[in-house]
Amino acid sequence: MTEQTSFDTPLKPTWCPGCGNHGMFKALKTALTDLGWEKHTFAMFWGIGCHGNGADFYDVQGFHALHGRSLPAATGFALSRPDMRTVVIAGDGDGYGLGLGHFVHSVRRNVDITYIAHDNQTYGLTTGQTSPTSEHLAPSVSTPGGVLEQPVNPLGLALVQGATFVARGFAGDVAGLTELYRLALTHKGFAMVDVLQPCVTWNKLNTFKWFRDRVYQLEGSGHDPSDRQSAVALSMKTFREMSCTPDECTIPIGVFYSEDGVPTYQDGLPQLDDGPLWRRAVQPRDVSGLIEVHGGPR
Amino acid sequence: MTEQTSFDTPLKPTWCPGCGNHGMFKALKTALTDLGWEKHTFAMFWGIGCHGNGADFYDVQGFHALHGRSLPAATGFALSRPDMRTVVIAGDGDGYGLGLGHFVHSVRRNVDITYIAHDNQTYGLTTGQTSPTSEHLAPSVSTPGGVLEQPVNPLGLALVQGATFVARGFAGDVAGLTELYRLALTHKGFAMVDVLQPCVTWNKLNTFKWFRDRVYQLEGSGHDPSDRQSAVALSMKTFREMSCTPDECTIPIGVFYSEDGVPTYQDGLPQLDDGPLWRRAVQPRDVSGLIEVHGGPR
Amino acid sequence: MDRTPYGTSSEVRIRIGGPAGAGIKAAGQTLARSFVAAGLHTFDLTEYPSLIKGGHNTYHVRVSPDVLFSHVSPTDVLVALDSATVDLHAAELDGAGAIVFDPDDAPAGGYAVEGACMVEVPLGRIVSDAGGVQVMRNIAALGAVLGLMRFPLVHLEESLRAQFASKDASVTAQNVAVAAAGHAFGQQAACDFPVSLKPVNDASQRVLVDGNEAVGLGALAAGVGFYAAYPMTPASSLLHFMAARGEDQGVVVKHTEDELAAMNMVVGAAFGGARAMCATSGGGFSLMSEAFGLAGVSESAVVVGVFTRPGPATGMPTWTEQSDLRFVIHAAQGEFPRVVLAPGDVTEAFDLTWRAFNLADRLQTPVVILGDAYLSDHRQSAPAFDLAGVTIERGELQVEGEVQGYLRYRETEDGVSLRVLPGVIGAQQIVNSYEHDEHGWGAPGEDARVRKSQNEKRMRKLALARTIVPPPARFGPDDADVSVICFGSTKRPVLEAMRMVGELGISVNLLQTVTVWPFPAHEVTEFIDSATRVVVIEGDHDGQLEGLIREQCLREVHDRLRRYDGRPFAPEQVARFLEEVAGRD
Amino acid sequence: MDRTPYGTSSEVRIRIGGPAGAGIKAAGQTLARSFVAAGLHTFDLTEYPSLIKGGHNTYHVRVSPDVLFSHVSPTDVLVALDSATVDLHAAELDGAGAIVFDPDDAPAGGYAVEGACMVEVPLGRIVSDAGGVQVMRNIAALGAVLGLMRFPLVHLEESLRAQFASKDASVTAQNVAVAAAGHAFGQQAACDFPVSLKPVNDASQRVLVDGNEAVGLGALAAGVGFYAAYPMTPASSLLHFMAARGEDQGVVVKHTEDELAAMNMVVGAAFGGARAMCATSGGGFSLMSEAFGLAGVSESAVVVGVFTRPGPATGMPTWTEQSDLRFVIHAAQGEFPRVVLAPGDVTEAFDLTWRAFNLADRLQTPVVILGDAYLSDHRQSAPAFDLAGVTIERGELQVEGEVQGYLRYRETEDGVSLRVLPGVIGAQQIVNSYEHDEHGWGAPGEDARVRKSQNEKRMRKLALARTIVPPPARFGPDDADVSVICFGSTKRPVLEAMRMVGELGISVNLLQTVTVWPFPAHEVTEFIDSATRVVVIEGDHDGQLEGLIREQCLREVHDRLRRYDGRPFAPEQVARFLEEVAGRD
Ligand SMILES: Cc1ncc(C[n+]2csc(CCOP(=O)(O)OP(=O)(O)O)c2C)c(N)n1
Ligand SMILES: Cc1ncc(C[n+]2csc(CCOP(=O)(O)OP(=O)(O)O)c2C)c(N)n1
Ligand code: SF4
Ligand code: SF4
Ligand SMILES: [Mg+2]
Ligand SMILES: [Mg+2]
Repeated sequence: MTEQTSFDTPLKPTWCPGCGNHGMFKALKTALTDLGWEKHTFAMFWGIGCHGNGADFYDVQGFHALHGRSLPAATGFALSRPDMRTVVIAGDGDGYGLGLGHFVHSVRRNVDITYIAHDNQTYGLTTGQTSPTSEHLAPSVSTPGGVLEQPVNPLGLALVQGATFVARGFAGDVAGLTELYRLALTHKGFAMVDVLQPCVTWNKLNTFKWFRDRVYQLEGSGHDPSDRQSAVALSMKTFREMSCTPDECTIPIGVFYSEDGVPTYQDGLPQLDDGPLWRRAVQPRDVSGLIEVHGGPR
Repeated sequence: MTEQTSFDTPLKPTWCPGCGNHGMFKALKTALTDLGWEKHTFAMFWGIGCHGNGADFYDVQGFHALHGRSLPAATGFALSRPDMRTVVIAGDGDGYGLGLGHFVHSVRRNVDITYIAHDNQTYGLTTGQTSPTSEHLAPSVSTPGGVLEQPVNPLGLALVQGATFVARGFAGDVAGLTELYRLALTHKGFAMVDVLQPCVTWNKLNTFKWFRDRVYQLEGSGHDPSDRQSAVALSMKTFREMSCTPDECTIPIGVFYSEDGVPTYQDGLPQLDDGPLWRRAVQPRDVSGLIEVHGGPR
Repeated sequence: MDRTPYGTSSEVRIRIGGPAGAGIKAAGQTLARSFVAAGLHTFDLTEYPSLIKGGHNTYHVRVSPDVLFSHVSPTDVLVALDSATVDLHAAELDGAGAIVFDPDDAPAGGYAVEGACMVEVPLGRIVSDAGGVQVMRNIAALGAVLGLMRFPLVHLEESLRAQFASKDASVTAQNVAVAAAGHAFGQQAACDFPVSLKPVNDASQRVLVDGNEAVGLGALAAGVGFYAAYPMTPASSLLHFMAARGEDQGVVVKHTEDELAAMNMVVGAAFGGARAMCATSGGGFSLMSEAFGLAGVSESAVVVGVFTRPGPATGMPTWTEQSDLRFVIHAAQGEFPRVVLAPGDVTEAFDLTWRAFNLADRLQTPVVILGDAYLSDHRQSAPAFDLAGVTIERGELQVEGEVQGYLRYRETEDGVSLRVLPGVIGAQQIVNSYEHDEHGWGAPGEDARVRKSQNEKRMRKLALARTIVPPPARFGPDDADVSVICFGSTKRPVLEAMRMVGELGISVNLLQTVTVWPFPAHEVTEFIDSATRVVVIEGDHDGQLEGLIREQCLREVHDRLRRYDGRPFAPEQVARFLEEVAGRD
Repeated sequence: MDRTPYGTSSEVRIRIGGPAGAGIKAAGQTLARSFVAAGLHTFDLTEYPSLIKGGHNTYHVRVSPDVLFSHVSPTDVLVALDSATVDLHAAELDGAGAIVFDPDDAPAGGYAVEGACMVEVPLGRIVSDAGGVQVMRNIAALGAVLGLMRFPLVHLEESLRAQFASKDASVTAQNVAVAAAGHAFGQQAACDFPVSLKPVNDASQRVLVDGNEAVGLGALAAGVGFYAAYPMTPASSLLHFMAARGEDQGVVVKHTEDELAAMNMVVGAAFGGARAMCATSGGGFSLMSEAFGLAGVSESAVVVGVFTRPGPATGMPTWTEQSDLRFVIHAAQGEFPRVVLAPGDVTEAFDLTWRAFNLADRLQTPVVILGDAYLSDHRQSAPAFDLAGVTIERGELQVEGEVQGYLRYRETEDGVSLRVLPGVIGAQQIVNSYEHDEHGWGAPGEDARVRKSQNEKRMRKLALARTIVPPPARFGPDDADVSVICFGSTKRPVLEAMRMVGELGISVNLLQTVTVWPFPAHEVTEFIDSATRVVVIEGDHDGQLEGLIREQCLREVHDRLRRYDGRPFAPEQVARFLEEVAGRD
């Protein structure tokens, strides 16, 4: 049987017209196709949110997890299926709010997973509340007076925790995003791509235009993606100054940091050397050597 | 009525003889006494762990919260009691494992709380499992083959999230610790002190001696505590190299970063201008202006 | 679609349908507000899938000079903002009534609907002519509906003015113009309209609110000081309601990082003495359950709203169910007293919410307001809330001054100990998640006797609760052909169905367990024992209320009706069931 | 202290007490192992507060040639490693038996205990003479106990050699020397010892394990591939057990960042086809409950151990209770089928664990193993586990190859759909936390009919479960003076008490609900209806099992015994209760 090559299901994407999710959908399908990933060679996981509605639109072997918990579900899978690859799609509310702990712990675990965040700086699906990456002082239905917190700095958090692949993409740059996905998907270890994804319905501040006026490509900018410290500095600069004017600041996109050869979590598990863990449950395991038996005929 | 000045309860500390918690207990009582904090002017919150057993030993107005959840409980208190100060005592498992999300979110909130972590790099109370700050590859009952994760870098996480006071103390340096506590307690905003606290029972690697061989005081070392970038670099250096020999590396203690004048979360809440929120519930609130009534006599 | 033989002679039912994002709900609510301002009663039902755009949304509203208890299934006027609306809902008209549509939306050759009066209104053109934006098409349609009904335009105009008060004056003017143009078109239609509704001049005072607004108002009236939540349908709108009013009303409203934080913050705020509340749906409550138990053992006065949507897990975010009943009664490890109140309509939602705060304070234990999407989401006209009746009873509480020899968990006869807030001189204490002694210290709590007596002390508060919680509500005659037991929002279609079958001469009475925990075993047993045929009607699969009745009353019931497809009971469905049960030998 | 009139003539009860950190439990377990190696039966009970040092720890062990069901209260030999032990426990000797102590620990003037035979053993000096460290004092004491009992030293020597096999040979030698010196001292004591125990030569095969070890072995036998947990007393030792064996046995054992991660990882691993399990106590289960529901709606085959300690919240970490019964039955929003198995002893812990994996796979739904600290923590000698009886039944599962037209949630008669693992060619699917259609897509799951039929499909698996879960266990005669119903570890003291009152001529039978969900209503009803007097014995305050019986069987019971002070039932307490009930008119 040859596999169907299209990654589309019969269900048409229900994202709002013009939403950044459409470009991300396209970029990921293209990257998967370019890399020749067959559908039975990887599994996809989604959190809950507009991003997660994608679970209905990608024709894959997938798991639509709980809000904020796609990473642990994917980790359980990744640590029991060394024969497959694992891709996680998260939202900013989902992944950096509720799921922030799992995110940081996954980074320090360097678990071999590709992590893509649809970072629209809002809760799209639940009608536009403040998200962890919303701009400082941005108003929303849940914070009419403006968010009092500094936004989460996902790239910085990952970097200080020893992340081995950290990138930022922009949904308006589908070609660049496709390339970042290709790099992330083939990276060995935890590879994160935070994607600036305009939500045309709720986020009236961080629009396509707003980003187009500010983004620039890191590639060719002189940034050295093997320099963790300068990557951290870059992450902090942008995270504190996002609400600035285009003249005042710019937003780098591309690979912030990339490091090869760091052992993955899976590399530390000889348990995985002989394949998927369902193989353990074909025959009852002989536990007679694990328990001391006293008395009786010896 | 004059308040009793001793912070001791009739219950004698049950920490193991020689445990770093004893020195931390002493340092905090001294700092509170030095600052002249009366018992009805602040509340203390604890997580669950050996550190949390201190709830029985400090004679204060306190709350022994859930494992990993002392920060949100304390935040609820701090945001409704502008007339009091709030001090949180956490463990490394408690605060950087289960509670990591709350920690990072509290940092970016700059909520006016003093946060003290008893960082013994182990789960003391539950008999010595791996903790989020355990050394890379350190073995324990829960990871006999060694921890595969990089340790959590609490200072780095706080710093990239815009923390306004970040310090590291050592339980073996009670005088220095007392001074750090004084600074943290009087800092306006989220003030964290991560304290290296040898657990003499379970952590046979990071002993008092081990630390004594490595720690040095930041004060006088040339470090500029207003330089966030170099503080981040410092946090990353130490976090990745803790298992090195004393010749290879040293562990800075003292104030990594301190910044005054950043508005606290509470500063953004005019709701708190007229004192504690129990005042809202003295009389029923008149909500007639909040609801449109149709018909009837006007 | 339900075809109903039951009389609904004096009312008009309007459905507005269109694509998600077309502002269907807002338009519908504007219309409902106009009718209520005109002295009529309304009950609306918004249905939308868990999608932002791309799904099909509808808004249904009943309008009547009589009190309305619930939604119903039929429709008299269908407002189609797209052709899908006609395809999906024309059958509801059942060969009568009218369809208001824009000919530009219709397929070539027009709609093929039999019997209905087709009211062509060039919505798009009206909007363009007025210089408005296309989302205003629904306002034109509202005008047309009123015109068709020969209902005056003035109340709609007023509603629009109120709605756009904060916007530019030109926006209001455009909307009003569009509505007027629609009205004129509607008036030209010569439909044989069955019911003629007129404004009522001497109408009593009433409000038009949904369940979450009612809960929010109740909480504000009760003096809530701290509200924390993580958004979750159908509880999110309560967060928005509170957030919008927080600064003015002096309430700290915190959108937290997750539900664990929300619940723990609320317990912390209660420690500080604020009246503190959070609300969520079942999934968020799962995450809160550990801290819910913390409130129990630490004897914290907190109020928790749990507004059910169909589960398990993410389930069906925008639909309704009553399947969290046993979960909230048994949630969290260990045992502790709790109160669970289940409002059946907006009036109860307001009353029970402020009462919940009093119960929480008097019992020093968590109180749950158990609702569901059917209660949260839909607006209903109701008698103006009894604001003067609101009281604040904070129980055993000292907020200021000083105290000596204080014991936070002193063992008392009724289990309630004096709460002295932090900040009071001498009020050293440990409010504890561990078992503890009277002071609050954890280590002595490990003693078997201390544990036993603290455990019993807490549990005595449940006996106290029984004497102060709201009793069950009874409706209908003492003797009836069929006796119904239900809880929460199912009360609404049951009351409506009682009216329907009443017209057929079938008498039905109802016991609504307003407080579901502690369970009113005595009253329910009495009700069952004095009834001919008892049925339980509940919105779940497993029969959780029936299970409670069996457990607490040791009684079997005659029959049951359950629904678990995400929809509330339709009154017609309930009426058919009651009719069938009444007809049995 | 309980003074018991019940005969315990052929056994010896030893208590070792000392400060926390003195290695009391390890020493006790070494002693128990020696007795079991000598062909005897043992049952031990370790009590320690939730502190690392500074608290008082004790280890109690019964030794007998007869099968033992539970711990008992009295003590014959008290080994005092500090003076507090004598103060706290001398009364248990009740004027008979012996106290082994180090004169250096005793207060000036010695201990004032009446009746007991005082056995002075210079434990510290023995250790110093052998060049050992002071923690070895307990080994000297063990030797002394055996000497006192005139029991050979050889089995203890063997136990020590086994225990220190991985250490330096000198350590073993020191320990053996210390034990021998203690033995010699003990032999010199001239106590009038009531029972004389001898090694049994033809003893049948037996194991000495605690509940967590038994669960761990059951899981390993069942082919577990993935185990995730966050430490929580009393479940932590199972994590340690699995972690120690993970690499050798090919099990990925993950100490996670929290319990939410543990449960979600387990569901993810089950998606990948591994047999996956996690375990925790009630507090951790609170945090897991959302993902527990995820397992339900996504039809994931997972096994969850919930080992209760007294709640609510942090509660009493190192003590026991049975108060999570209703919580695990109703946990998580919404409704879904689940199975809850409650082992009563280590044999059942092993059997039910491997069976749990089969049930989870056949039903594609979560299975809970509900235990408690009394089961988890204490070692008991038991017949060697029936390893040959273990089977692996993975139900409807395709792990390799390819598939066409695959529908993950195909609606079938028994509700079970073919599970085809990711990695199989053509196995596109969405395993979903939302309600979904047969493929697994979420949006179509919002349709009322799809929801209803998927909900019913899942629930049909509960009917299937009823036909394949372990039935209740019955003990005692068909006709009895008193009939007991209990679940879980309370079985142990009840069986022991049945023996005790049996000697007084009172006949008791017992129905243990091994599966507590789906509840065995039929069997319980039959048992009640054929009994004279039914009592329910359970370790909680609220009577959760009794509530289940009332709900599911509509039956009232005659009386009840409950305990909720953190301690397991003492068999003497149960016996007194049974005697009293039997004596009623
Ligand atoms: C435990 C839990 N809490 C809350 C929700 C409700 N909820 C669903 S999606 C969402 C936020 C979506 O925001 P984000 O993750 O940024 O995704 P987006 O819609 O923006 O893609 C929330 C709060 C939920 N499903 N589960
Ligand atoms: C939800 C929950 N999970 C697990 C536990 C068990 N537990 C208590 S303390 C602790 C770890 C303690 O480690 P740490 O926080 O580092 O504190 P320490 O004892 O080292 O001071 C754990 C896992 C708990 N009480 N609650
Ligand atoms: S609401 Fe925002 S994020 Fe969601 S689909 Fe629409 S535009 Fe995209
Ligand atoms: S176990 Fe460790 S952290 Fe806990 S009291 Fe003892 S030495 Fe201190
Ligand atoms: Mg988002
Ligand atoms: Mg620790």
